[in-house]
Amino acid sequence: MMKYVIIGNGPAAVSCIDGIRSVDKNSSINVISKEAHPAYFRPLISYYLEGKSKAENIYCRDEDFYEKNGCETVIGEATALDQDNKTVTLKSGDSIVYDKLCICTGSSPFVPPMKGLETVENQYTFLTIDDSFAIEKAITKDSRVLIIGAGLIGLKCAEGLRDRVQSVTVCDLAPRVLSSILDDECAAIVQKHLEDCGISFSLSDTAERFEGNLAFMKNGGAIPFDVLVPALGVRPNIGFFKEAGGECGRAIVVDNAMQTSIENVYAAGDCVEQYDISFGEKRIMALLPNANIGGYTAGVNMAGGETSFDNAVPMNSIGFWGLHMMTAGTYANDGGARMIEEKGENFVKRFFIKDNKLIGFIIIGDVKSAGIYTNLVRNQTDLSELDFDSLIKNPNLLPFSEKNRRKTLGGVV
Amino acid sequence: MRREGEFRNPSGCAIAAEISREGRRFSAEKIIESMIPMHDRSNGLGGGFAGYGIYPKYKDFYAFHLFYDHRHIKKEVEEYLKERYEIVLSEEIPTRKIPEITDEPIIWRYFLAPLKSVLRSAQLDEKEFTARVVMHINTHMKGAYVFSSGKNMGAFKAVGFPEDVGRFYMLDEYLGYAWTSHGRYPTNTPGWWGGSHPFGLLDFTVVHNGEISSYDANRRFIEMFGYKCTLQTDTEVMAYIADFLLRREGLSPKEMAEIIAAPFWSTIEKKSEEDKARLTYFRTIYSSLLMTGPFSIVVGFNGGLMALNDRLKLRSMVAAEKDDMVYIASEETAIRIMSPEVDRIWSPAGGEPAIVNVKEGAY
Amino acid sequence: MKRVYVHEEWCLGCHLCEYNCAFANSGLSDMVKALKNQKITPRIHVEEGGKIHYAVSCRHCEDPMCIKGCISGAMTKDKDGTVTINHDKCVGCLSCMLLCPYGCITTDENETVLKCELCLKNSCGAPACVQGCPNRAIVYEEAEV
Amino acid sequence: MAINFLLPEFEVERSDYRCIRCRVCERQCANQVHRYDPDADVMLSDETKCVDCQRCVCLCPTHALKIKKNEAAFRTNANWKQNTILEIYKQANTGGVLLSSMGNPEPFPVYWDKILINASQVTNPSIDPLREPMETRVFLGKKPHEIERDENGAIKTELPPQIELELPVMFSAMSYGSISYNAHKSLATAAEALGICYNTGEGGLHEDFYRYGKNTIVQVASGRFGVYKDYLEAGAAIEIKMGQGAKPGIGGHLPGAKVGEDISKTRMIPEGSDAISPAPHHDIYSIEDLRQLVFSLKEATEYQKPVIVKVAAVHNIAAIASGIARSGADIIAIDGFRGGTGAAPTRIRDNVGIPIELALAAVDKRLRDEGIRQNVSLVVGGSVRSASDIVKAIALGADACYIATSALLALGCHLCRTCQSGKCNWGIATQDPELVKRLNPETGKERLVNLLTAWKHEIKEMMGLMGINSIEALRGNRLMLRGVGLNEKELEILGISHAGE
Repeated sequence: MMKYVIIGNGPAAVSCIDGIRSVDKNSSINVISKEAHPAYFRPLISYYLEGKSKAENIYCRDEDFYEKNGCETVIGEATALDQDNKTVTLKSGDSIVYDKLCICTGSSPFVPPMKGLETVENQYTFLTIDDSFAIEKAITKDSRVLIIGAGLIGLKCAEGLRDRVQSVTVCDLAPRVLSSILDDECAAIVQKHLEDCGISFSLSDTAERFEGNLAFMKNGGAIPFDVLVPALGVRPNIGFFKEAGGECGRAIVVDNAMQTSIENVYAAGDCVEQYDISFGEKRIMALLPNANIGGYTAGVNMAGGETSFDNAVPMNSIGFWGLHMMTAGTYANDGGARMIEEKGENFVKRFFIKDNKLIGFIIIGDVKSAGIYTNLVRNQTDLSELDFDSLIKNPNLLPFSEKNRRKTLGGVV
Repeated sequence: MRREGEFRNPSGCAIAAEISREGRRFSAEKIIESMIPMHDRSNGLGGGFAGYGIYPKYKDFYAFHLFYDHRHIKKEVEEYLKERYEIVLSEEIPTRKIPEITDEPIIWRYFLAPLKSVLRSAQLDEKEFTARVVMHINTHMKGAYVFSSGKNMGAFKAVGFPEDVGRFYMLDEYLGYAWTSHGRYPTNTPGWWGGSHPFGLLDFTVVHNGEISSYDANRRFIEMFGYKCTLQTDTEVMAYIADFLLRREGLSPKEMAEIIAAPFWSTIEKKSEEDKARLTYFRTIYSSLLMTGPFSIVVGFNGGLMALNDRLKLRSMVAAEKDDMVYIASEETAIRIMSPEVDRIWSPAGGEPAIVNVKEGAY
Repeated sequence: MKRVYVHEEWCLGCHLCEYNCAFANSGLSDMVKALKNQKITPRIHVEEGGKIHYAVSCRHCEDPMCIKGCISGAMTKDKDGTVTINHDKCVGCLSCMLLCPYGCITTDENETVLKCELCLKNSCGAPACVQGCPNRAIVYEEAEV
Repeated sequence: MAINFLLPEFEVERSDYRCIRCRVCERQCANQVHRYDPDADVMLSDETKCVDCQRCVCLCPTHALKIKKNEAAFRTNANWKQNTILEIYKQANTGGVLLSSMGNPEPFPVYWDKILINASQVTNPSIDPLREPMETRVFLGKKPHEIERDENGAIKTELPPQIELELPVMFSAMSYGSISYNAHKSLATAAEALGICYNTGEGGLHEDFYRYGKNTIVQVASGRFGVYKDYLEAGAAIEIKMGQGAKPGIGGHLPGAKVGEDISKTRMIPEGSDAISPAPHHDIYSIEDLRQLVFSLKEATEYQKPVIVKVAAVHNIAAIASGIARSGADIIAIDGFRGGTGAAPTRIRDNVGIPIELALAAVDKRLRDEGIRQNVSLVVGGSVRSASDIVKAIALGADACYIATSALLALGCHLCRTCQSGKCNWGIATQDPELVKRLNPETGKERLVNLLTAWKHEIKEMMGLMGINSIEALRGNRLMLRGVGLNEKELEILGISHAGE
């Protein structure tokens, strides 16, 4: 009998449980959870605010999931890892022994020091469902909301709040929205759409200091607000692992088996960096599919099975009020990648090709069947096997060989 | 109303047979009696008997029994016979006047030896020659009908119930080693003497109970070989088939049974390789001789008889043994009349022939 | 599990599957009433070019990427292996569309995410596309693995 | 173009209420009758092109379509019927021989429909095929009956070569070329599943189908297309085609347009060349020449294959059959005047030959009268449409029946009788790959197997009610038949009595 311990209780953690149980039905599993909720889908917190998700519908698994899978859940936060004695110490001082450990601690909001921030009464980060509940309590129909950060979290928060408050303003030091995902041109399309939908932007600008409900901007202006949401980014929760001597870059470094540099210790989810096949280097790809696959992979390997997650790429599907955008892989124009663009009245598609492989794409608008492109990126398909020119125009299976289709459509996949 | 032979004439019936394996000769008394309890299987429109070993004195001569409608035709036939045979004896078949049997035709018998010179010029063996003579008379000589033509055997038949027919022909006074008998229940005739059973050609006689559904397929096949089915009865076609297979094709009674009551393909599948090959061969080349529909028959021939049911056994038929005697009948009651005590009694399975041979040299 | 398989060599490109699908999922009992003057949004679609035609619908993968990527838990595999979508949970993020390698997930005019869920309840025994295929190009059978 | 005087033969009636503009009709019509007009959002029809093949009707999911006979009519004239007039216009337009396909559609008597079958009552029990074995196996070939025994008295069981059939039906000759690859495959696989035979026709045997050899009859026709040693040896039997019921006395013609790569290879002729079969075999100008060909083929196949001689039912068919029965042939196939074709001159199709029922009766009687019926088996075709037609044919004296039109109907043919156009919307009489694929041979096989399984059941039911439990007891059993509404002469030829007799 093994003792499995999982630190964290998000999608990666529950997938890890699934992975373990696919091999080992009996050994004990301890889950150390920081939040008092069963694992829930973090991206739903904005949909909760928007009213698209009900509070009872946000959970990753059925109510009896932990019980059915023989998991014991401990509320607490890991503070230390002793790799020699194979124990994890909690903030409470308790320590838990493991044979195999999986770290799924995710990340925490990063709020840099800002002058006068402590004078802001209604300020909330936006990463947990409890944050959503808190914001919901704080806002009224007449609230003016200021969001610092035009990244994914900030914009999703803006979407969630728009119909519930008087105004939403988003500021960011970067000159464009979603700067880590989109290039200038695509960002402009998205920004325009968001502005049409009633969101105000103050870009290339940010709050420098606060006085109560007034934010003084770098460019000299001042924005009054009732609720402040700093959404400047996240940091992986890896302190105790680093202190134990585990190898970290910006996050815990794992291999394709999701194993860390410490023996018997695995990691998955937002707190890891792993090999991005589209990019050719390890990096953080804090995205739900990767958390699910990574967690499951870790679980299987922990329980003695053998599997690997060797085609991780970043991918995103985001929509704001009818405008959808999808991205996958790597889409910088550098590093010898060639870009092919397909543009229409209501859409832009940009494909990035390197070594005759599709390494990434951005699509705004016409996202139909984009998974066919994603698949090319994940599988590093040699584009000479298919008619890529036609695929760009119309993502379907026609540009593939008949043999390929026969396999795809005529067999189990 | 059309005369029998001008239309298809199916009928239901009673049959019985008895034979001594030792070749002992006995009178027809018992078999006549045996028909009485089966009275209701006949309707008075035909009855008859065949006796084997009844003419020991003339055993080397063809015994022709004929019905004549009138004197003219008798004369004509006798002329015809005289040109082909030495007529050893020509006489009226003795009968007993009884009120149950009326309207009898002229009933005559001849004992005949074919003329060697005629045989030579016809290039035929005497049996084939005689068969053709019978066919000719029955087909072309209106008013004459040969109803028995074998050696040392004879058929006796009439319109009436069989027990009466037996008395009419005084068969209690004949001795034979085998007897077959028949009571007829035709559904389609006023009754004609020639149409009664047994039906025979040369020494082959058939008594039959049933209605073969394959009749016209069998008839049209057998007619290719010179037989002419003038009566359109099952019995007639069976007699010709018996003659064809047993005499002309030289097959044994068992082989004949394998042809006319051929096993189902599913049964053949399960047989030994040798049997499978033979049965498949038969079903291929003699497929038109398969008889379907209900029948129970007794085929009599010199030296034995064969009782056979159709392959589904759609008609009753019982067989029994007592010492050297074998009995066959439509109903057990008839057997009990012939022999109240029996050693063994059984019901032959469909398509399984019961063949009885008289000891070699005893007939 | 029994799945819908498409045999390209027999697909005639008649598009009946699309109409039968739309009808089967319309909740109506008369096709004319269901589809007359409607832009249909079937869960199966025919792709064609030149003389090639074939229909594509959800493969009900062994290890479906759409489920892996679903941010709301709306996409699940039921006991039979059918991948189904719970519209109460779906928030319309289209991650499933981004991840489906076959391009089998679509949306209707209200942006409701649609996919083949094997319309077995309303089409007796086999999905409507299979039953209506005039050339048995679409079959519903146990896989030959 | 000058006016051509022709009327559209058919009318497309579309219920606009029902039409949902799915455009299936448009996609499925190879004749391009239907068209969608996006501006008006309406489906349009060009009725001049419609051949009434019913493809659109069958596929329309809302049953919005009807194809009807055009009611527009010339002034009624019992002598100059509309069709007669139209044919004159057509010939005046083109100067050509009128072409048609499938069988003679004219209202000649159908003798099958004037013959009734007997049943057992009282004196003889009917047999229940659900409870008792009911046999339909037949052997086709010579049936000599000289019994020979070996030294142990066992019967020697060697037989001349036979075709063994699980039911007395075969798919008759339809060449690869006249029908599609998929149609052929359907026939071949169905024949295999049913334990019967199909027939290559005169177009050779596609290399893919050699594996169905046990169930294949290979045909040798006047054009000798695709004939070589392997071909002769491939099948269960060899058929010499002397004539065809739909066009007795003339040969076949496959236009070069249909001779693509595969057909060219199978027929062994250059791609794109017209495949024209001469009217007669140029090495058979007499019965003795036929005998030579029969024996050449037997020599070539070492006497392992029965040889069929197929002739059209013509006036003196009995004498012809008698000649063939003495030619060494094992089987005679007779094709009645209603037999189908992929293309024939209309005048010939509609005016030449005689009904198969009369031909069969006459031939069977003649061969029996001559005592040579056992020399040959007799196979008849030319519009055998149902199980009861088969029962009647067997009772009249046939050993087996050839069916083709019925088989094509099972495959989807709707008898529009325009095979010659090559645009068969059902994927049968066409070589256009887009149309050929419309016949999935899996479906085709299944439908053929279904059809003949159903017929087999019906044959068994009918045999059972006659009290017959094996098909051979039905063969030539004409007493099981009665005629109705036939005159003395017809009854005499058929060798049956009138009902009530």
